[in-house]
Amino acid sequence: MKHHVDSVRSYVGVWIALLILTFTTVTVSHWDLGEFHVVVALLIAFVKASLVAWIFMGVRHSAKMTRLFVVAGLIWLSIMILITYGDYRTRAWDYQPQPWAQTGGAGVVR
Amino acid sequence: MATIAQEKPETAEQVNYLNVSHTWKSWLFTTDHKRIAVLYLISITLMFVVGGAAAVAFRMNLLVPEGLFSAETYNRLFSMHGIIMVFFFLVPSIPATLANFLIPIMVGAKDLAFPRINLLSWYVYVFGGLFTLYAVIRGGVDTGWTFYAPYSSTYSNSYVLAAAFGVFFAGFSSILTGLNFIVTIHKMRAPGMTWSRLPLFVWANYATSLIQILGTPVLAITLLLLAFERIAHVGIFDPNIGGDPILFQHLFWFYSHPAVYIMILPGMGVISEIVACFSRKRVFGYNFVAFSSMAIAVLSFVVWGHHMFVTGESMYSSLAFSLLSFLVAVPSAIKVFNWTATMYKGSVSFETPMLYAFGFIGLFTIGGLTGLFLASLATDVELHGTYFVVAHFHYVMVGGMVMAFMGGLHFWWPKITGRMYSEAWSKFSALLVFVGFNLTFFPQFILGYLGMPRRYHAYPPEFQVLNVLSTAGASVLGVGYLIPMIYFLYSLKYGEKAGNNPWGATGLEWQIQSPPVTFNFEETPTVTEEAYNYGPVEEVVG
Amino acid sequence: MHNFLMVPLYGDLPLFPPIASKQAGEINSLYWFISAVSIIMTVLIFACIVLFAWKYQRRRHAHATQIEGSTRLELTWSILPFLVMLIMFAWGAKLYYAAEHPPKDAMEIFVTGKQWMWKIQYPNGIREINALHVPVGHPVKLTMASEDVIHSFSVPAFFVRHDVIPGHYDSLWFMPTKVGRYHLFCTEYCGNGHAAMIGWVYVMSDEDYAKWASGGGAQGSLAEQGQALFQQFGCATCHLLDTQGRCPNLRGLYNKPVQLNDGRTVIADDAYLRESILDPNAKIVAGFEPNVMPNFKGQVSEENVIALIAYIKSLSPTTPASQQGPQQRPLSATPLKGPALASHTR
Amino acid sequence: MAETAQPSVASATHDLEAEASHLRHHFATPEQQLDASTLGMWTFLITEVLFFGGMFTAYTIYRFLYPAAFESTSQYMPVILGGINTGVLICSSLTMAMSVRSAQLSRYKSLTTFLILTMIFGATFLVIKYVEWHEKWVEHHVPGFNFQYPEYPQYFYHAQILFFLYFCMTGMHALHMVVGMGLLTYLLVQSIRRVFNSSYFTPVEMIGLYWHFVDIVWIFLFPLLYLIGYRK
Repeated sequence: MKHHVDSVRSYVGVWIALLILTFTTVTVSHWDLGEFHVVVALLIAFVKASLVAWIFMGVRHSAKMTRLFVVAGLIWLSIMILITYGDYRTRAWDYQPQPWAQTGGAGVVR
Repeated sequence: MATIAQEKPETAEQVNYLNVSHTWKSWLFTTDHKRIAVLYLISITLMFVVGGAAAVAFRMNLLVPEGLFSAETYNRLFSMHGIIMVFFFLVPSIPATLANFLIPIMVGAKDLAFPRINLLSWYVYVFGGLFTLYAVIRGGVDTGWTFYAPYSSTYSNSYVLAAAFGVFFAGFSSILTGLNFIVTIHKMRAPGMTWSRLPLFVWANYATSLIQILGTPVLAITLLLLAFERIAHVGIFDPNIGGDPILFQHLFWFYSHPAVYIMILPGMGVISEIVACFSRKRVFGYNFVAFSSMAIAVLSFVVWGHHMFVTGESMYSSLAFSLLSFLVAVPSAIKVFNWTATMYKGSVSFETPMLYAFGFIGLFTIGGLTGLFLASLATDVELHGTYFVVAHFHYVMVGGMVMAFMGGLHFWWPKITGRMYSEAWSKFSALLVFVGFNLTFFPQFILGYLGMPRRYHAYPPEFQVLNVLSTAGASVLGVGYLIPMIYFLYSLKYGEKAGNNPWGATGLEWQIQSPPVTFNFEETPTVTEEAYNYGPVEEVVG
Repeated sequence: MHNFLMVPLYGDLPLFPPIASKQAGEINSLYWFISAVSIIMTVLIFACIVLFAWKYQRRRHAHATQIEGSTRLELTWSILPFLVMLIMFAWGAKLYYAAEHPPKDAMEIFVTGKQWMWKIQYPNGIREINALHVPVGHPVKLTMASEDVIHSFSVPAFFVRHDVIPGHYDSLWFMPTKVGRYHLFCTEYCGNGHAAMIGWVYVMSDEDYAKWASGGGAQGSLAEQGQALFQQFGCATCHLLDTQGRCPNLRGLYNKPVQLNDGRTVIADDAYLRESILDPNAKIVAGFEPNVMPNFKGQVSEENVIALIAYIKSLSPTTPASQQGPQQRPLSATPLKGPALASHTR
Repeated sequence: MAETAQPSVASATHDLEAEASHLRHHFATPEQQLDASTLGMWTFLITEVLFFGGMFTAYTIYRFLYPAAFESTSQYMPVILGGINTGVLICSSLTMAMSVRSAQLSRYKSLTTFLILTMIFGATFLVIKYVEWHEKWVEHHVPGFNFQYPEYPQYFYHAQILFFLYFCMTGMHALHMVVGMGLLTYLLVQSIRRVFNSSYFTPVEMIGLYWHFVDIVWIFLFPLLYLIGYRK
């Protein structure tokens, strides 16, 4: 029965990469990146998760259908998060600013 | 349809999945999808009786404007009706019974991919059902089936936790069923059973299963968060600490709007089978009907906000959700048009399943079209929270799904039990159901237009006449549902032997013995034709 | 009168709701447009089914003619209905947009939903329960709060409805066009007394309304009630109105930008004021200390918050200190659109 | 196709015999069975994604609404413990991957060893998690149970939302770890009985997928809960 046996090297390589990335994400959290703070943190997490999925979980050897399912799962997750977020994000758009104030959000001036 | 050589002389002692063993254990620990389907059928029928009894009771209450019962009793009755009917009857109705029985046979497999998980799903369902029944016995729950926070998390004095955990478990049972179907349809198809040869019933259930596995977990976590909030007296939906009750509605409807398609798609699948069989004709536009099931499954996930047009959801979100809600109406319309077109130049006969199919198409059309009122923003503001909404979703859920369930049950009953039921009684009860249903729910459209709010145990007197009509209809409907229970049970012992293919239908399930043997096929069949091959194509339209 | 069921039966059988506001007429037209489309479609489909079932029944038509589907037909009956639906969408959206944007000159009335009653407060100080009096022909904006669970304020004759979510100010507006008495319902299930949370909206002619309103509140106008509460809760000891006390001066504050100690600036609108009363530490004005003002969450009802805000609104920056106190507020109020949540901070 | 895959007849027969005992009656071939299990597991993992997704959605919304309150909680999140736990989980993922590999190569002893290592890492994670929760309990950072937040009175309410989410998310994650430990115990027993070999290792692979998934969830939880704000 066919199956792919990955080399120990690739596993250990991913392991080291994951540890380095963990260290990086903690280090980066000490930098003042403003709005990009969360973006960078999520980006690193996404790279780590992809490494785990691609190598440890063997997605790189998997059938097309499996990959399609993985992608579909992620799309559905983002549908839920983004559309819900869209509601909260746009609630403030409808706030009618008073003539004497430049409001950038609900009751908040930037 | 398929090359199966297993016609055997019919003898009285034919072995089948029902008589292969008779012990309790052989039923309670069975992994045969057909036996599990029967177990499910018994359980959901019991739940239907409980939910239906609650409905009859609260319809009685509404005979007089002041209400016959206390507000507390009424509120618990309608909540239990909603919770039981939605989570313990409608969601598992066709998938866990008919589809459980038929999908492996229709794709030419010996069983579902994971037979033990299938059994587990039934036990989880029963466990959830017991939780919910416990809540009923202890005094019920009064939140409505929607469990809106903060009423359910903080203010309700009823058995919210027990009911919520019941629903939580029912959800897991639903996930397991969906998972099993997806894997079965992907991996267990017989040689030659390509995707474009799958019966539309299988397509519809595949789409349903996608919704089940993608949506249900969100309901599960939402109810858990609600339960934690109720236990800890603080939580993320609690406005006292800045929580937003509308977020609960977002998460709830992310599941529960697609869930209404869990409750209708399998019914659409059943209707495709019945209409084709009793018109002796291939389904018009097979690809479009199959594709529309998938389109519904996908689009159903991006329209949930139309339940929240009047909650303070962002206007821009509302606009988008409204547009998308109209979009999801298109694939539903495609189906209705195609069923109608299937009858064109067919050879139509009027056995009981076909009567239910007629009922389905008519009532679903009305249910679907009245959905347009609720997708359009301004009219939703007018009608939200009134009896119009109640009438609309009962036209879809009861006029649609329950009709389809009854139609499917009558269609495949000879296959499931090997016996025929009384044709006269079944036609009579189909008629009763149709008349009773319309009498119950049509007046509710008018009530809603007049502005009568739902979930009121007492109402202003000018609404009384319509309410009395509705209650009268409910009584007729109740009788219409009781009669089949009697003649079905009667047929088990005294019904005529059905034979393998009483309707002259195509499809693998009609080519095997009735009732089937334990592993369905003695040899895996090889499929060489598309579904609904009632004859070669003779005419091409446009 | 009794019927065969031995229950008293009222004779009325209305089939159409009263149309008593500007929106009601507009939305009703859309309602009947969708109804007309629906009826046509239903009749069409029913007719086809009956026709096919009759014409092609097996007795007459023993052999079915197998037909391949038709892409052109499929596209036609997908796209045409969708185009009609786009009309419904656009029409509905237009009316919804109007419903979301009250006119600037709308008079403002405050509504608090509470298990299980509607409490109404008018700027002139009148308070009512489960009754709302409005003049005919004037736009009216309701600012609504909930003390407990979600309620929904609905007047079927006006075709308006909006949920009242705890922790939010929600609003709706309407312009009554017909004098009369109309139902007022709660349409979001809120517990045992849900069906009792009903009342009447009285639409009155201008003269009648003026007569009704002339008495004013027994305890003065809403702002005066707020002033009394301001004293009663001891707010005045720190919030001095002439000089800067331990707490910010509230004179002329309403709808003005406020600098916070974390660098942000917020507009002192209703939602901000409500939050600052109930949870004073949520936003600290620059130059002031947190933890000075006690927490009023659970101490002050939503109605009293509304009165206090009315008082703060009335504190005009130009009024000399000696004449401090609210003026009689005119019935028309500054339009305000509360943000969705009390404290968006971004 | 026939040219690319040319297993010797002898080895194919051997494989089939070895698998016969694990081939369930309703499957035609072991490939079909393995494919079905794999697709089933991935489908299950998708439901898990959406299960956690509900909490991630809530997190997104409240972080958007109350960013400052969320940042203030960073101060009380033990980054060191969280970081160590991340490392521990990554190690456990490596040993889990190695377990699967050992099974694929029929290395019975190393399979057992790697499974034990994975369980040790898993247990370490749970112990550290317990220490962390205990700390929160002592500091009164459990919403609903005498919550206190004296350093940032302005965030007293909104911080509770984050802490509530923190306990729900890490709690659900820990629950999944506990279930995973149970599954690993089952694997360990089976591996000592030498059930798994190069022709039958489906349970090891499936439970491996589950374990890695739980690791992925933590990979996202760590920055979202422990590293919210920038710390000087």
